[in-house]
Amino acid sequence: MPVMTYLDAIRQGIWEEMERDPSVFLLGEDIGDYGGAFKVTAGMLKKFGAERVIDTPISESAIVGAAVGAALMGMRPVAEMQFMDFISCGFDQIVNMAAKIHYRWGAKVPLVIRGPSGAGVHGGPFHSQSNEMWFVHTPGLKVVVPATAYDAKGLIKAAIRDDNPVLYFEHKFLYRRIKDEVPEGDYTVPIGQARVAREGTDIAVITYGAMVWTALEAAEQLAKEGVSLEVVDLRSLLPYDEQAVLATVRKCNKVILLHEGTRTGGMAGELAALLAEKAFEDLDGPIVRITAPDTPVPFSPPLEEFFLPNAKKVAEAARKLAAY
Amino acid sequence: MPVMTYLDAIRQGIWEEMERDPSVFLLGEDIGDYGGAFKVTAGMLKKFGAERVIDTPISESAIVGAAVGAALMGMRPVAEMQFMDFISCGFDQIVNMAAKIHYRWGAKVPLVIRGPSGAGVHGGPFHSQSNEMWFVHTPGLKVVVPATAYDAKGLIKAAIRDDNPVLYFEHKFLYRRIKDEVPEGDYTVPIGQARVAREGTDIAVITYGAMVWTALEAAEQLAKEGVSLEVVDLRSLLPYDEQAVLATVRKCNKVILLHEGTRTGGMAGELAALLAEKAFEDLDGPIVRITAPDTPVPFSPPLEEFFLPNAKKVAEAARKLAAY
Amino acid sequence: MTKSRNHRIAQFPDADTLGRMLYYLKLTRAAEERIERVLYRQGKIVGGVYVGRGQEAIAVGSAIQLDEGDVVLPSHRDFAAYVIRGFTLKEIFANWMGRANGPTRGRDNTLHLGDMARGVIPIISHLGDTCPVACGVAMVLKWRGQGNVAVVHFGEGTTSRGDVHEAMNWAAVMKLPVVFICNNNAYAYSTPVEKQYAVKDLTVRGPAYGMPGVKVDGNDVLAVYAAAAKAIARGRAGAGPSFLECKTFRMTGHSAHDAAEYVPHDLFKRWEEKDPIRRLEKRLRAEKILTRGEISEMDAKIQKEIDDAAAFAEASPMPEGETGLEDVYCGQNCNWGKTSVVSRLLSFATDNGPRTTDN
Amino acid sequence: MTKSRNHRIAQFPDADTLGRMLYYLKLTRAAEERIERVLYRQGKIVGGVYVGRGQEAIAVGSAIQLDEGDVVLPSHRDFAAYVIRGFTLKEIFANWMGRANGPTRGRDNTLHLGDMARGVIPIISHLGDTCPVACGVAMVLKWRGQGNVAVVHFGEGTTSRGDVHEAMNWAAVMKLPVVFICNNNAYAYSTPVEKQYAVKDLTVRGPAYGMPGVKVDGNDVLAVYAAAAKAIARGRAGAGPSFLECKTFRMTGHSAHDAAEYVPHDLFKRWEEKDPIRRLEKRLRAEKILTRGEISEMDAKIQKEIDDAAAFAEASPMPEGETGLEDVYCGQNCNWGKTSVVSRLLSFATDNGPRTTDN
Ligand SMILES: Cc1ncc(C[n+]2csc(CCOP(=O)(O)OP(=O)(O)O)c2C)c(N)n1
Ligand SMILES: Cc1ncc(C[n+]2csc(CCOP(=O)(O)OP(=O)(O)O)c2C)c(N)n1
Ligand SMILES: [Mg+2]
Ligand SMILES: [Mg+2]
Repeated sequence: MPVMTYLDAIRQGIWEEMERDPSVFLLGEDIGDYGGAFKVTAGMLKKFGAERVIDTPISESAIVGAAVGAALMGMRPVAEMQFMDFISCGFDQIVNMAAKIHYRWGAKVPLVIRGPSGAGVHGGPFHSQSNEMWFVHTPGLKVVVPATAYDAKGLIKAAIRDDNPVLYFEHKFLYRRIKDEVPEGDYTVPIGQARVAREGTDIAVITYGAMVWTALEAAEQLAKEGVSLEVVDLRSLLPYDEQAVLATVRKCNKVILLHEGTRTGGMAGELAALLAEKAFEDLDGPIVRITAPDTPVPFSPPLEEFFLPNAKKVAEAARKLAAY
Repeated sequence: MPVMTYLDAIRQGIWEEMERDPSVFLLGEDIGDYGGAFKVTAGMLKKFGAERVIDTPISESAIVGAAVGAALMGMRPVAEMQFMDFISCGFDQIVNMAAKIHYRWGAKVPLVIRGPSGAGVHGGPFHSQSNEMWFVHTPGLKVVVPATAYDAKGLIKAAIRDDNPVLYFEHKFLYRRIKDEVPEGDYTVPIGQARVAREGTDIAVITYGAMVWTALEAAEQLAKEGVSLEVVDLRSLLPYDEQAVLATVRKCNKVILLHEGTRTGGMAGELAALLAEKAFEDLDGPIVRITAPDTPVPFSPPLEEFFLPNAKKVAEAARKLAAY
Repeated sequence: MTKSRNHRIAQFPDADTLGRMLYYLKLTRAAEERIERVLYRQGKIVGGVYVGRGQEAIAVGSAIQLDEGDVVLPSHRDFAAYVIRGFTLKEIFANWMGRANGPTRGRDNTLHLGDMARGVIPIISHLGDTCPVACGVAMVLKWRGQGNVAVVHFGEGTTSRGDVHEAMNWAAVMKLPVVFICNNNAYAYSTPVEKQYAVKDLTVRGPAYGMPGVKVDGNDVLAVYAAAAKAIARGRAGAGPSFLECKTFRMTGHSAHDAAEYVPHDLFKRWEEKDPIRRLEKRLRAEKILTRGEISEMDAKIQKEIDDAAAFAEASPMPEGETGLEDVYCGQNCNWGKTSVVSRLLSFATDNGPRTTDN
Repeated sequence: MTKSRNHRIAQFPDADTLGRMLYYLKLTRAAEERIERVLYRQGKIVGGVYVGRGQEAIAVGSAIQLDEGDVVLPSHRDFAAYVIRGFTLKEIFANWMGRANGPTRGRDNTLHLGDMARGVIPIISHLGDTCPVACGVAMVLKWRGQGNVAVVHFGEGTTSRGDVHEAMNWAAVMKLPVVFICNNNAYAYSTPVEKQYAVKDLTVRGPAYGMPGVKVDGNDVLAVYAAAAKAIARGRAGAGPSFLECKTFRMTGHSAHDAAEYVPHDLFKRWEEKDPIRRLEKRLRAEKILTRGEISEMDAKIQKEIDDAAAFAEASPMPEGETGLEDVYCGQNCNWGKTSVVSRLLSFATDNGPRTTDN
């Protein structure tokens, strides 16, 4: 099977969907000739033409709004945010226009909003945000967060084929750092299905995005110390895979919830509530959250490093929890 | 002590702060001559003049941005959103400009964004939202949610005097329905401090906003059945009062988390995580969430009634939990 | 790119169209009056009530010209646009009353009625949001090359929102077939135009983006018709967007609970004289296109339609609470298929006048 | 309302100002070159690097005129505005390198440097966001009545954002002392102006809101000076906002990692000929305001300042990780008081040229 980067997998997924379905088209800033700030759409203008790969003005609200309009007309727009940080400028169109149309009058709004999110590349407070929770808390949207190249391709295809507005959060730290086996040709990864990234028995680590790799690194370390971590990669946050979350906790009885987004109101809270409601009897220790602290993402490398969860922090927490 | 409505208490709080501090001024749509859609600012134009009570164009993003600029210049702007639903149009200025300035370069940004939120008046999907969680998940902001007239006045004063951007969510259902004793003259309610709205011993109900009254109604009912509910009114969501949350759960050992916002990614999740981390040994039963379901707020009365938590739903859950 | 069509750019409507315009003007006026001044006051309608009294000519004079495949995105005061595009009074009244068989199944209120089959995308409360949506619609219309257009309405207050700007600029850059129609009714809620913008006429905004900006007497349905005809023709021909500023006046409060005390009283009087319905009616009678008798008949027919619709709506069931959990997503718990717009429509008589799509 | 001031509206700078302008132009060019072409390539600067090569005259010709109490909100390419308002090269280099003693204490990068004491509110990455902020600043300046102005810069691509529209309309309605300066450098990242807007000159946007719109040769610091002088005077006099479109060219890629292959090569050549620094230098020598020797001295001084600043920054400590937890809120875990901008400034020599506030 061909090995490719996370970024190439996204590109291949979009490319194949563009070939498969003429209603798929792309819009965003600098995505045409330039191929996008991170080159995810490189080559697409040449291949698919200017009607299907559209450079837009710097108008995030209009990008989302126009995507909604095109979707209502039967198209499947894929809109790029140059950085997911800038999604705040199109926020209203997402949460009030796109998210509510089907509920209000039954029309389909199949669209994807995708782009780079996350920290680790010293991008500073405005190019590093993990702002997925605003959307996880907005009924009518779907939110996916691939961690592997395989999932990146399978989920972008699923997102494009989905009949609802889907937010697809790419992690920019993974773009060229992660490579794995990606089948050629067609497959999808179902939205709403988690994946066990590593089997284990003692402590469940539930996470997503770049933090999956952090968890795996910690698991490797802990294995040497005789503690077995199971790593669950959520892959989708809305809807998220309740059964998978409950299953791993029923198996391990202890749990670490790990994410790069800030703590208060983060995904870990949602998962903790699910567990406290439905796996209360299965827990043999407190639920542990490992998240970024409640600050903007700082720029300078030592600050950013301190801000981000890492394998050492996960390993320390796991050791403590193992001893509980 | 004078008895006044929730709405009058807000107005009185703003009025007194305007009198006390010439740097306080108001801006928003239709707040001058008209006195605001709900008349919270009625009479203020006449009293304080057009320089301090500013009717703006329909430009929510500019309302927030201009408030930031004025705050940087040493003023204390209080911006009205005609409905808190429309805050999504000024979202970017709140989460990226206002929330991060102090962290980035140390300047003070004392401003308040206030307005009516919440359902119960058949306002439909765009005039009924409880969208506080977007902001609770944004470091650098403060979020307050008064439930009583006393707190409405005390918290608006605290918000205006705070040196940070504060979002003040009024509940429109309470405006003229709730009346209580409000001292004349100056007092503040500290941001970040919860309040025990009713003492009890068996089950803690932790809630805020209009749902405080729902919880109290349920408590009244359950008392007759011999089950004692303690009702904790958070009053602030960011920061929220960890100690009060832990204390009530350590006392009652069972807990219901109640709010009008939608479920996934809602405040109940955050509280559940706190409890699962820090009160794990104190819990004698699963944590129960009672929230709105994950849908937009529907318009038609039977739909809206079904959507909203009410005393009956709380009472039922409490009975079950009591028997656990 | 654009399929050539044998549309004459008729800037003056024929007799049949004139008659239909009078009908829609009157229907709108009477239906909204029933809603605002009768049903609302009787407590039969809950939530906000916004009407377009005095400014009906804008939607009538423009929407009457739309073809199949065109899309209109009306404002909250463009009742006629919905009716002309085929929403029945029964549907509309049922929705105002929150009934299960209204087009939103009770989920949304006022005129938030959408149906792609009828080419209608409704306003949402968040003002200005439909302008970028119109651009997306028009992109697809342009690709299809069948000379269709998108027409989006908004108030003059709404022009202060960033989305209107982003959309007008976008449409100009991409040369999209969008007609931007500003219903300038002099007030945005309580805010007069001087506090909303600092130019005399908003028409300057057109050229500021690279499109025509045309001032129109919004109380003269023929003037609206002519200006819209030109703008629509421009769109159909692939020449890009236009901006029309239709000057009119809001002859009510902002909503049913607003007494509009902030409006100088003589303004109402002055604008009453320019009433678009009386103006057209007078003309049609003068030109003998309609007789007094025919007009009385029209009035009676309209009252009957409204009576029927109101009765139908009142007799319709409210939705069951649990149905509010359905349809958040397409494909899962979705009931629009089962009780689809089309199948639900079958329960409505289609008795309220001609529909544009028969044009 | 506006305190009368005895500002002559001098649309032509005096000899001293001309010299200072040349100094700031050269300082900017050389400092940015060091950052973009040396330090960045050496890996000493991390994150994005944006410079204003070729368009330095816009910030210099406008910011040089600002007084105490005025506020500037520069774009990411207006290096000179920061320096003229008193940020030292040491501060700037320390910040680019993420050091603990940079003005952001390592929290933010590039030119995101703010200080109300120096009247500087920095751009944030979210383009256009500072325009409404400028309005809020100007509201307060207007109330204070001391004839101060706010000057906000943004790229031509940024004009497509809703916030710019909301702000320009707002400033016009409230007659605020704001000077909106569009640095039109022909590209927004890779996007040429034809894909950004459909008018020849953006100047039409001024009158579309009710303010003057003035086209300026952005590569001629004297033209910028003259146009800014008029706009600033208008603001100081209480006559409201202005819009300047300064035409220039971005003589680099969008950022240090962008080779700008999408820019037709001859454009660089054509614009090289209009280089603002050479133009001013030539003129000052021709008019014998500065000698060749004085200019060489200036160049040498600038190199030394840059060497010193770079050395200082490199020798400065990185922040401790935990300090990132401080200062999210004012008043709680806030360390800006303890190591305030002012006290930290004392550790910087103030040796990089005159400051506007001494004017
Ligand atoms: C983004 C947004 N801000 C505020 C409101 C509240 N609001 C509803 S209608 C209205 C006035 C609209 O004025 P205009 O655009 O002139 O339309 P008109 O009602 O006069 O037809 C306002 C401020 C809103 N619906 N959306
Ligand atoms: C809201 C927003 N969208 C997109 C970006 C990404 N971005 C950064 S600079 C830039 C181009 C800006 O062009 P222009 O306004 O002309 O300024 P210039 O860089 O040419 O000076 C873009 C698209 C951003 N920073 N903010
Ligand atoms: Mg209006
Ligand atoms: Mg540019």
